[in-house]
Amino acid sequence: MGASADRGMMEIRLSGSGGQGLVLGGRILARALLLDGLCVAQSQSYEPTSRGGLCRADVVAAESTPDHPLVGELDLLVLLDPIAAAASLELLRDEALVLADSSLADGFSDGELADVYLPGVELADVDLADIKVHSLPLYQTAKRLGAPRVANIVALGALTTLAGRWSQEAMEAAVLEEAPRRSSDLNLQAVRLGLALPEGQRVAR
Amino acid sequence: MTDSDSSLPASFDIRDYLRTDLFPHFMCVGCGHGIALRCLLTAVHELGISKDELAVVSGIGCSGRIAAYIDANTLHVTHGRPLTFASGLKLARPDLTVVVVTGDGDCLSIGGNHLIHACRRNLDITCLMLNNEVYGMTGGQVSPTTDEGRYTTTTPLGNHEPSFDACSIATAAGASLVGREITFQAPALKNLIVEAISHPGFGFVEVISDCTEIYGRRNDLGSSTEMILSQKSGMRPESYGGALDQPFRPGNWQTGVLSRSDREEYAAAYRRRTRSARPEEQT
Amino acid sequence: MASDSSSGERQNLQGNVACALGAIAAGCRFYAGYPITPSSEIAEQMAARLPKVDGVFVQMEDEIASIGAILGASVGGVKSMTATSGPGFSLMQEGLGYASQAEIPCVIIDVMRGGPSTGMPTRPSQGDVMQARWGSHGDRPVIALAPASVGEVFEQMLRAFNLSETLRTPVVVLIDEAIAHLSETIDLSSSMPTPLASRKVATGDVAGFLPYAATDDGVPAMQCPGDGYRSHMTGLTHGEDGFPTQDPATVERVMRQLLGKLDRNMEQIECFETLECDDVDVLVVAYGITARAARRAVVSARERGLRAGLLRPITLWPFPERRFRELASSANTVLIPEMNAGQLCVELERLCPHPGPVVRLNRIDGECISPRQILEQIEKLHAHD
Amino acid sequence: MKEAVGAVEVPDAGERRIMMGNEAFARGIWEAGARVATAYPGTPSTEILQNLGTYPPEDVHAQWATNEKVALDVAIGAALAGVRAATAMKHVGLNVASDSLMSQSYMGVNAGLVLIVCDDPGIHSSQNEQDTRLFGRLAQVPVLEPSDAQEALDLTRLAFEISEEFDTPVIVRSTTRLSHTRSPVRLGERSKPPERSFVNDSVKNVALPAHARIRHPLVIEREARLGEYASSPELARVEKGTGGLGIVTLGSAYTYVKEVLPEASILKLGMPLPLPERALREFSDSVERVIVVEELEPVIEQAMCALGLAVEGKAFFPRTGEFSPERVRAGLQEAGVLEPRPEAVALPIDPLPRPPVLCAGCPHMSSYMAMRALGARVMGDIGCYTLAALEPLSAIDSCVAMGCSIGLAAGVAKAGTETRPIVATLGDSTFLHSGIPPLIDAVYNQADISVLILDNHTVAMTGGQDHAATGRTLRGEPTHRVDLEQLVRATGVEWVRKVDSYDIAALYHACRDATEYTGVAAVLSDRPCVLDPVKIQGPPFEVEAAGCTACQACMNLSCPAISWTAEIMDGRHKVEIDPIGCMGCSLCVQVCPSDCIRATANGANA
Amino acid sequence: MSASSRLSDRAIAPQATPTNVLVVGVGGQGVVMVSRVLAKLCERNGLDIKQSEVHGMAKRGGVVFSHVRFGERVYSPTIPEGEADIVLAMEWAEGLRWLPFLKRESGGLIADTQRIVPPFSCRNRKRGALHGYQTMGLEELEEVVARVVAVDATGVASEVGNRRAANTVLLGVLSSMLDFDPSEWREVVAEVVPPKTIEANLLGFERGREWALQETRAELPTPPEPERPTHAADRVELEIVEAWCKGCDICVKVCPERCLELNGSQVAVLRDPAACSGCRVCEWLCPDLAIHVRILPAQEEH
Repeated sequence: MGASADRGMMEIRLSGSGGQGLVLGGRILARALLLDGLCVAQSQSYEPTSRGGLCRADVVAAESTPDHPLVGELDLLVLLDPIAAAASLELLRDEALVLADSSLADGFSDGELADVYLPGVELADVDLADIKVHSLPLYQTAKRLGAPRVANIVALGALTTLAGRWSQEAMEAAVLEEAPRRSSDLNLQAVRLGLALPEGQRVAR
Repeated sequence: MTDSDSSLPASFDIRDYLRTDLFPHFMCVGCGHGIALRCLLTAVHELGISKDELAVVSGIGCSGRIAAYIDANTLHVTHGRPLTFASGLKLARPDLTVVVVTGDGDCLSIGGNHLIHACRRNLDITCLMLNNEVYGMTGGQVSPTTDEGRYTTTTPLGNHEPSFDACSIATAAGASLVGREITFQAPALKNLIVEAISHPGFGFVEVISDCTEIYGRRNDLGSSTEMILSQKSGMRPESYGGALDQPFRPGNWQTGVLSRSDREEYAAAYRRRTRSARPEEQT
Repeated sequence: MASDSSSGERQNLQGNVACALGAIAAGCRFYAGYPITPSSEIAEQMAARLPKVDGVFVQMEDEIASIGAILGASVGGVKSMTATSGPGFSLMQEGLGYASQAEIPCVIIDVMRGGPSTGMPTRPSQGDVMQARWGSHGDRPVIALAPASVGEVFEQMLRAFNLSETLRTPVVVLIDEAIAHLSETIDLSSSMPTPLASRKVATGDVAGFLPYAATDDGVPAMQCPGDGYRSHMTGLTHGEDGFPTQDPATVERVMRQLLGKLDRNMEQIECFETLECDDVDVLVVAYGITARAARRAVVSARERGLRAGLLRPITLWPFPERRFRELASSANTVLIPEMNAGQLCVELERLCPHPGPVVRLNRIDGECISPRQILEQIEKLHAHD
Repeated sequence: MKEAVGAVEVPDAGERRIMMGNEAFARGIWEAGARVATAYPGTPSTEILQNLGTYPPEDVHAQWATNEKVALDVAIGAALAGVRAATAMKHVGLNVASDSLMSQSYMGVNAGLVLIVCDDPGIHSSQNEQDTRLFGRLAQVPVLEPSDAQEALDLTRLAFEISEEFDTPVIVRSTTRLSHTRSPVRLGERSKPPERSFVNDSVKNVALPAHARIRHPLVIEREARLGEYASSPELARVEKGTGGLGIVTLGSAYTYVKEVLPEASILKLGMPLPLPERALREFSDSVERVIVVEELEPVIEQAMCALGLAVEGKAFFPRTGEFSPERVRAGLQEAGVLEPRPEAVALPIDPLPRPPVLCAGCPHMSSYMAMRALGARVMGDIGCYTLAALEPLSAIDSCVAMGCSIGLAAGVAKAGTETRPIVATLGDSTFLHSGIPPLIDAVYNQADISVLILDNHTVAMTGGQDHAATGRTLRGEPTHRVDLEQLVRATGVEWVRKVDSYDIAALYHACRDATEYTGVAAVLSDRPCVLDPVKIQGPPFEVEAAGCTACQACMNLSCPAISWTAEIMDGRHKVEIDPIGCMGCSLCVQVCPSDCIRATANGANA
Repeated sequence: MSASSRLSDRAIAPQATPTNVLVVGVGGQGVVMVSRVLAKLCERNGLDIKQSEVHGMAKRGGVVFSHVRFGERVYSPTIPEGEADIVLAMEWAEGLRWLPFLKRESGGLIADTQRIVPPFSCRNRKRGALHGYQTMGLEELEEVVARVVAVDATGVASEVGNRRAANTVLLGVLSSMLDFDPSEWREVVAEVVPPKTIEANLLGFERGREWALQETRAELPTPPEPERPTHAADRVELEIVEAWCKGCDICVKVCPERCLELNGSQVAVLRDPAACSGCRVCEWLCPDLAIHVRILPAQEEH
């Protein structure tokens, strides 16, 4: 381990339920950050998760090896399933950004977390200050491509645009490198649709 | 001992294969293990295996002590585990002839799991299981092959557990050569060992040995001579079948090669399966 | 899966993968193991990778068989390893004892999980620290390494094999589940500084060869089957000739050499890291994933003006006692965060040069200790000053 | 002679049949109208009773007796009760029966009583070659001696008539040669002797000292009358030849003399005892030189010397062995009577030794293997198993006569010099014959011995006759079967074990335990004879030559089905098994240390 | 006394030389059966006959012989030496045994080439030991015997499906040399053999007879050749390492030659070196590996 700096550190979590491709998403994300020159630490929940169970993939990134490789205060959170919300919302640091599938926050395109109704989510204990929620039709987009399973890739694209902390090129390259080769075209389409989804909703920190 | 490798002495003297300075060996009067030792070494000689190419792995118990007497690469390992050490050794060094010497307790009880899986894998190892029906080294406790009703220190009122047949287990588990011999039929035992070592695959050889001092005495089985002769009459060569009304079958053992199959040897199968990954195959 | 080529030398690797790569880089050509969470990826990696380097992978019927097999392979002259987790590690203790007694090089990875018994198979824990030290019966030399990052896993695998080979002793690598399943960016090219070492191989006169002869470094040369030495190896207490003996003088002599060989080679064995230890009030001693949290905590503490320092043993056993005594003697307090009920703590209480406070920070709930927890503790300890 | 069981058609009178001497004796007994006939089997006499068993049971009661004395006693009883009776035995059987004979001679008979006693010159199958004529002289009873099958029939009939006319038991002496030679016989009618019943005459019938003193002078007087009778030309036939030489001869010797010296004057004696004094004197007077040609003892020659007649005989002829034309010729050559003949074809190599051996599959082999293994001092007995004294079993240290083994063993034990285990071995039939009293004696006198009873369920030596422990009579009818084990226990033997003879280890263990027992211990080694009365042949075994180490341990069984092959290993021959000879007993498999003996295809387990 | 008249009936008979056939073999081969066939033929033809054999021990693998003499008048039941017209041997070595009985000028030997080796012949277990079964080849035999017919009767019998029919094959050969009607032979054979085997035996008889009546016998069977030494008479050295022997007694008990014993200190010693055949059984079965057998080349004799 080099000298402790943790410069440019960010903590990202992709969360949802089993079968949503979060672990792959985490790997793609870590890869994209690596390609952009960052040092990453990527971890995930390890319990055997069947479809429907809680699942997460965390990425910690910094300019050099992060002191601590596990997330403690999330900068970015992707929510694909309401089941994942409770465990992660409490970790959100101030001014964190949440990307949720539109099915979770019906009727809202985006807004403050406090204003967003997330079915089945109790927000009582969460300090919701300055947390932005972007609700985007990740699944719907994936369905348009005929492959709901690429919602995770769409999400990565959207997150790339929303976060603005790593390059779109790196993300596209990471998708191609990490996702199964035989569906490269599909994944590329997915990530590109995702990149375009926020339509100028990029939030600068 | 520098005349080690291929030049074998023209006239066979077992002492060329022994660590003679350790003799007389520690085994009891009339212990059949010594006969098995001779058969093993004679087989090795007959096969022209040099002492340097030979590795003998043994476990714990009276049988385990045999390895030390053999002038070869010898490994006296933990209880029940000689097959595991041997598997590693053979996989690491396919050029070696690896022979495991084990006992009924070592092989079938504490090492039973290793036995069945070694049989299943079919690695080119010869396993010589010396079955004297008792834990001799620890003072004569009941073993998985102790006959029902026999007295041991832990069955003072007679053994109530049934014993099992190692050869059937080995066959069922997939050993590609399974055989049994009694010490009285030493030349046949030697031949069986020759066959097992030559056989490309896992060769399981059960040797019906005798424990005169600790087991025989307690069960009034007579002198060592009488014990090995009883084994002889307790065996059932295929040839006996039907010839007579089976008048003399207390043990009902069959001897010789009991089963054989030409299953692919483990290392060969491994190499075949992993061929595509191997560097030399890719060039 | 990390690609080996597309991004140069920098790549994201999972700890378990790095472990396998490190092993292969260290020259390991034989792996035997039994699947157990959270170590299984190591086996999977070895299964895929060993054939490529003409090595052999075998999945054994259990952990007992696994350690037996690697010891057999090692006797055959091949660098060998196995990987397991707590329950399997328990099963391997007899074989470890044998390896110590017979002085057979081998590397055992213990990816620690919650215990006791089946415990929490997927949750991190540091509960095997003492098992690594005392798990097998009798007195025996023990080397255990505790890497704290994926990159270090790779590096320490190289060291583990080198130590094992040169000192003819089993080396245990204790990996936290959190690191085993963590993907980190590492640069393999910069992680390859260690030259590979191999065991001292017997040469010279066959006739007078003593497999356990006394040597200056306490490590006898090892014969390889086929080289003509035809020695005997046994788990029984043996003399210099390798044959069993119970002669008290011989036993004493040979056991002394066995137990003394680590001391004689402490320079290459000892390995630790210190951070901010020049003027320490609170000395944090931590290893593995906990040390990563401690590191951030210490950095944060320093940012807040608290004089905290970190001693991070990489070679956990033998523990860097001398350095610890030095640091502890100048610190007010020693803080030992561990993901167990306080195993290393007991050892350090014994080592502490003064009866000053040795404070435990333990977590036994299957969660990692967070930087914040340690920082709070440091703050609290300062507040008490 | 297994076909003895069940009556067959009796040939009609007047027919000319080729018959074995023993068959002719049987026919003679039947034609004489005998109602009771008894015997204990013994070569060469066995076939007489066996053959009688083929005559209708309503004509004659034919039975095996426990031993020769019992046989004679049964016959005596029958004669006393008024029917003609016969008993047959081999020469040494008369030793057993002699006790009764000696007194019976004094008592005389009521109905005719004939003993057919078969001598064995040359000792083809016996333990000695005693001359039964000497017994006749000792017992003062007449001895008739036929020389071919026709005479065997004729003289047997005559013997009954002599017996009744002179009130004496009569011996008809045969020899192995006569008993086992077939020649033509013209058959006669069965006569109907006068009806008689028991005669109440205690002086005659009860052998008290006082009575015997009265009877002895009568016997001597009877002897004189018989001597005169024997001199009649019918029984002392002179065949006038050319030249001055006269040959006195009888029995088989007569045929050899006729063969080599057909032209000589001959006095052929049909009844050598009591001595036909008158006939001898007259013949001596009629020729210039008298030579007696008689097998075995010089009975006639010495008697003639005693009469003061000039006679030669044993100077030229041996007292041992069986005569043959060659031997008679040689003697006559030596006597200067015959010119030497040109030599016969010379045998360029030594004849192959082919001594008798235990049969393939013989259950006795394992018993003696056990004896060998025990290193026992073995007192043997009479039976096939006496062959175990020979190489390679070499397991019998002594054997004297029927039933002697147990007594001998007890004696060895009482001598106190023997350090090895002492074992008596005897067959089932021998045990019943004369082994029971010595067993009782051994128990009674607390001898520390082991008794190994080789129970092969038959009288094997003579070809598989029944006895009291087979459960069948001579005619093959079921009868009570003596339980040998119970019998042994009843004598007081407490340690008794019965083992399968084919289980070598069990047999050995039983024998070992028996020898370790203090006192009389008995082991019954139990397996039927493979050859008699029925052949028991299992699938044969064969040797896998590759596995044979030529150690030849199996050769110690002395099994005749095992021999050498041409294949040599280490300088020794490997072995093979003759598939026809092998009975499938598996004993060789049990001793083979190299596991190379296997069943042939038809013997393998299905 | 009616018996006397019978005796005198045949005081003198016209002399005519009897025909002498000596049937020889080994116990169990059916020698007696062969002679019974001859006896029955004589019975049918009203000839005088004497047929003599020995029972008892003979059946136990020993020598079996049967003298058959027939003609106008026969006295001696046994054939004098040098007087046999035919020796019919059912086993090769047995044929040789009885050669002196053959008529020197005209006697014929019919011999089965079968060998029955007695256990006695295999008794010498020393290295290089020869069979006690010593024999002569056909050529040697033809020098001393007027007529030799070597026939593989056992082989022929095997061909007709019953190895035991060898004796009827020989009878077929014999029938070609005796003056009896062939149909009578067949009838008598059928009478004498066990009912189940009549067919095989008659077939065997025909084969033997045909073979014997051939003008030139194309294929002469090969009679057994004399045994030749095939192996040098090596020496055996048996070494017992005293310090290794624990006195278990196994060698003493298993030695086929009984040449070992335990001495006073319970150590095995070679009691009878001359008896040791070097069979290695003791060596194989010594649990202490204390016995070493060495086979050394025979010492050259100068």
